[in-house]
Amino acid sequence: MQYFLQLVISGIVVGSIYALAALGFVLIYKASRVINFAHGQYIAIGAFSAYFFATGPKLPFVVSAFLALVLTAFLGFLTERIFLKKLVGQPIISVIMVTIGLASVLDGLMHLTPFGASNYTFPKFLPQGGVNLLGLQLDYAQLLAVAFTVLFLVLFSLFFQRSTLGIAMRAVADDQMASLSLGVSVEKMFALAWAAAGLTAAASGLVVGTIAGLNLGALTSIGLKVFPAVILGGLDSISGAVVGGLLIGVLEKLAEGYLDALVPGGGTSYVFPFVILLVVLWFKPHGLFGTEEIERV
Amino acid sequence: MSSEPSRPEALGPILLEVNNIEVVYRDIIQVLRGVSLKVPEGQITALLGPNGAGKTTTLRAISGLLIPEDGEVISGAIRFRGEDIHNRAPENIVLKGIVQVPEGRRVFKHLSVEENLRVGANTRRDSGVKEDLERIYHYFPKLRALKDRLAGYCSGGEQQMLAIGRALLARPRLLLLDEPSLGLAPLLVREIFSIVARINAEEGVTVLVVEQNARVALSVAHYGYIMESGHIALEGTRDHLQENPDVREFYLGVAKSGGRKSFRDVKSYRRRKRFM
Amino acid sequence: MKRIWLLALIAVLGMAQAQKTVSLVWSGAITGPTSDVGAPYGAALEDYCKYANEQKLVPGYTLNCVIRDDQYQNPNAQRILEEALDKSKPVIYLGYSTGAMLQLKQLVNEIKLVTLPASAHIGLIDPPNTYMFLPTSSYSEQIVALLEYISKQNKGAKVALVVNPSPFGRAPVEDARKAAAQLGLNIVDVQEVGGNNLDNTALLKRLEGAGVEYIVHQNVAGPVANILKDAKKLGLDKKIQQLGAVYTGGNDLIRLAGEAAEGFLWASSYYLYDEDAPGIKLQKEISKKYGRPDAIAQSHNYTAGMLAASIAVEAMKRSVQRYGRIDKETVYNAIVSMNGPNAFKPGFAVSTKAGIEIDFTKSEQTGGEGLRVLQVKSGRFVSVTEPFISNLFRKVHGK
Amino acid sequence: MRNLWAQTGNYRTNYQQDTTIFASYREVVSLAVLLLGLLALPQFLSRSNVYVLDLILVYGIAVLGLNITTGYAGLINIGQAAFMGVGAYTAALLAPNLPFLLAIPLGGLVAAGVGAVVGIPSLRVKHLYLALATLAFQEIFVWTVGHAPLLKQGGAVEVPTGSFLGYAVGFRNHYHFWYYVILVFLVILAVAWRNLLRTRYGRALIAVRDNDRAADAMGMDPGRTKLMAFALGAFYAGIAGGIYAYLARAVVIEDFMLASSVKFLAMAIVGGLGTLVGSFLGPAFMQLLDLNMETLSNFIRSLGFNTSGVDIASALKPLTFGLVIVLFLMFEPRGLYNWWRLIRSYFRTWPFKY
Repeated sequence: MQYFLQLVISGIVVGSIYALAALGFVLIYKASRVINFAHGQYIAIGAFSAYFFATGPKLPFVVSAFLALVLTAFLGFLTERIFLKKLVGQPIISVIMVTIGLASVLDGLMHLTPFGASNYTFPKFLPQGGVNLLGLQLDYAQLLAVAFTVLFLVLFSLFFQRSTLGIAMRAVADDQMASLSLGVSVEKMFALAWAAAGLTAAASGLVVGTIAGLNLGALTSIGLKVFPAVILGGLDSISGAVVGGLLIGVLEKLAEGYLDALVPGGGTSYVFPFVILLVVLWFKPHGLFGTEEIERV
Repeated sequence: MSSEPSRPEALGPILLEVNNIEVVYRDIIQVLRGVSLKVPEGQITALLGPNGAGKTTTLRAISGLLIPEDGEVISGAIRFRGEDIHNRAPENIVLKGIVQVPEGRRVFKHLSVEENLRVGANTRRDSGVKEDLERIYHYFPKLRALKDRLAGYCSGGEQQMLAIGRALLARPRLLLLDEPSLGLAPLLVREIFSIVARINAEEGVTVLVVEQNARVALSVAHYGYIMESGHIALEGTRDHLQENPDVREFYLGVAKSGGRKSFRDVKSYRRRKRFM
Repeated sequence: MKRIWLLALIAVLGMAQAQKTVSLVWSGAITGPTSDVGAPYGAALEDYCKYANEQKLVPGYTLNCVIRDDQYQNPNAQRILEEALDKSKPVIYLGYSTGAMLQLKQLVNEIKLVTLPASAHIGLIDPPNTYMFLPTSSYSEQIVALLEYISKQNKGAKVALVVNPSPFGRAPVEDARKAAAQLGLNIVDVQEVGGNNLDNTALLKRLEGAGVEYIVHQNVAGPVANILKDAKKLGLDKKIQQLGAVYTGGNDLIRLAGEAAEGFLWASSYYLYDEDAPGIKLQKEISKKYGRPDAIAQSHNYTAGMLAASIAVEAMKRSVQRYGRIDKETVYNAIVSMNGPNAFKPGFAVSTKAGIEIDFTKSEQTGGEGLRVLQVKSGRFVSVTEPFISNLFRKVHGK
Repeated sequence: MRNLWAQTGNYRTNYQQDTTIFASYREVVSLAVLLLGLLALPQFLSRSNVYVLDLILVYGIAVLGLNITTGYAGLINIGQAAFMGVGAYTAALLAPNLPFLLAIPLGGLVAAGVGAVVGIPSLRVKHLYLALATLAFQEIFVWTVGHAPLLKQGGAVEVPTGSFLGYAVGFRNHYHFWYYVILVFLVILAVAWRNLLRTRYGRALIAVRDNDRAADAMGMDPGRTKLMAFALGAFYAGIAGGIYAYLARAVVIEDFMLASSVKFLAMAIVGGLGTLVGSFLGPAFMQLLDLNMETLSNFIRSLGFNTSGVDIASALKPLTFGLVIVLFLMFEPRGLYNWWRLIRSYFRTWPFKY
């Protein structure tokens, strides 16, 4: 039981990271029906820029983290303005491929910095140790991951439920033409969604960096883990992203805990999320919370 | 024609003037070939005509919603309170005070009724939104009862009311209604039109309504235009139109002589119309 | 078009030189996956080449070092090699990744080209093989040596292997199992853990539950650092001793794992940056001369590149001295006679008790077989054993 | 009477004409000339250049397959490299016992079978969701190979090259020999590809891409059509994989990972989605871009530019790879095929502008 609980707890920690990343991913999909393959790159940019601010000008870590969030959000905004705006109305494959191309461009750009090839760790900003929860050890970095996820979830749900801007964004996701007829600037909403996605990406980058250190490849590969999470949760559901992220995290850890022993070589946690992805597509293609689209001939 | 129709200017100062516009979609498909109409302030103006005549396109040209459909006004002008507004972005036009209720209602299905209404107020920076919400609920008491329901689960009539209420929250000077009767039961259609008439009378909102159902539209409109194949075929005050034998015959469904119409008569009517 | 002009330019420059040139070729992941290893490795080759030319290490010859980035992609590696074979006619090939080297093994043997890969996958020198040579001991040998070390400390201990999910990681598993059986060690579990292992609680808890006392890693630094950190967090750092083969350790590990790295044991054939070895002195000199940043200059991967380059250059030098010419054949002969009194001692890798650093024969294609176990103490690696050679490896491998 | 040698447009006026593969004799002749050129080409190239050519053509076959799944049927496939891997491993396992002329097509067939299975979600989901299903397959494939001792857990499965009808294949002629083998497969596959469009089935593919509900209403079974598209696309990839196994002399997993799948998609886009010529222009362009960037990298490196930790040269490849994709999508979404078309029509109608 203790073992199971431990697995679930660490699953939730890992899942929080996926959930954070998935949140941004879903925002973009929800607003503009774009699947962003460059999300992992934004995660990396967020993490490395925080590292840069904290070690270059030696700013306090909290300030650096804040700057990183702002910078990445701005980058998301720019991406939409420069690249995606031109592709409105193009076939889906073009839009997907543009984000794939962007991912590569950003990778290249990061190689123009010293961060391309090596491993880094954030300067210490959390106290040593952690808390003991029901006999399970959780350190502060892991708590931070969960706290960040909760914080962003609350912020985004408040934003989307309460603020006029948030409601307008959901309206755009629902019906662009009708939103336009009411004076909602669809373009502004798209850019806003990308900025918000940049924000969450940076947040997950900060968390990953704190827990596992900074490595370009490792950071960007989280962008891939987001897919099982969002498919499970439903591509266009904010709460789905969070639930999907957490579930994938937990399932991944449970697979590692119980399946690895049965499979020679183990490593089931690498493939299990993708098996789930396929199974979900088979039996419940729109995920747990996703909305089915109504199609007309 | 028997008598000269009274001009729209006679009904009030002209709020919106569409002057001989031509609209082309995707750089090749011409839909409007010189449409002109005038909307007098404080009145309800109806734009009638059969399917495919270009009514919706005209409305979109006014509200700026042509642009996302890859359409463009290539000649002519649209003037709102003396200012050229054609080919402007839709959000600018909404800010000027023109709001369109799109065809097929297009409520935000996954938003609640009240959230739908709040989207309508997204361009406003003033603090009167709460009061206005109350006013909308006053005109559409049904919506108040449904305010937390997802709009997608509302009935067609409720959705139409919601779409109109939503547009009104933007505080338009000119409200454009595109086929509000579409897919609704006759009783509901009448209810909606009477509410529109009330709003027009009590709030002073100018209305331009596009309809296929000429009978119900002319029951509330002060002035009307009839559009066919991309241009205006006929115009006049409500009484003028209601008395016009062609309108009676083809739009109001009252036959001149009872009995069935032969196709040849229809053709001759169309031929005659071209010289009007 | 640009290519042609460039080639023409190179050709003209080549002709302008009176000296004879001789080529060696390397391609590796200067960018792409594993570039944290490949970039310093490539930098070392480049620098050593320049140094060799300046010092005229190969009398009468100018080295033409073709250093290319294959981005860890096999078709690139294959093409770069073929291109070099067509154009610069290299006499020695310095390779990189496990995958590409396994793929090219057939080819280099067919064309009789001496090859020194950065990968130490044992499959590269398993028969049939004549021309592949590993500069230092294979991953398998390192892991077996670590098991021997464990067995000396704690007979019958319970051990888990944690390996990278790739041919690179999986290579030593089979030999490790056989060696453990001989040593009386109990291999409880073999697990694959790759990069991006954000949380290893499940793994560690399970291993703890199974009574594992040692975790032996065959991996790169990142995943190992995360496991170390999690072990410390779970209070398992005292309970479970962790050890690893060459690519697990080094400065990267200490930087990534911080305090959690304390006590980690690392099998390495190389001298450390802060040791007083002739090779390390040279490394400092060269890296300073060519302005390498610390991250590269102090990396053990830079040392590894230096070693490979020095073996290649030495083989060329000996070809000239012995045969008066350098070609594939003489280089091969020079390499396989690098033993006994003729063993090579550049001072990058630790010497065994016999005083031999690097030696090759026709049947023995591993260069530096000696290794030490090093431990992290107060944030740096210090050796805790004398250099030794695995006794068991040759008895278990391939049997 | 239409002049079969010079035509100014598509003059197919009846169904019989429309079912012919080639529009005119002129096209047949130009194709014959092209083929002759291709046959002679390796004689003018060095060994390593022939290898590059081989790669372009092998990738071209894989991209041709992608152009059925993605180009025709509109099903985004981010797992083409995995299908290629299926073919490669099949061929490698069969190679010791079967001649390559059997092993390679068998690789294609196995890949086609796998493709049909992977395509099953296409019965229920579309577009983006399907793209993710192929992505999942890509990851699952790599993992599975890594856990299969039979496949050396992703290490090298060696492929004997040996000889063909007594003709010894070795270092000197390896790439030349495989070049001609590839050419044979390529011609067959390209003709089959061209033919596909003329069949009821090929038209169904396009109908399903444009609107699968409408296609359904018109009596085409969109589910089965999509599955077939997947299977066919995978078949091409499998053939490419089988050839690649022989060409590379050993099969290792790194060649069939996500990055390669992305590369194939990029090649298809750059070449021009859904076009035959584009399927080869794309790989050629990307391959040459890669080569030129490598040269440029080396040039920059040789200048000795060296700020601490920053390596401009190493950034060039991913940067240009990505930029090419992005720029093509933004400014020439029809790909290189469109340039080809413009050049061709310029020559066809010369001296007139239209």
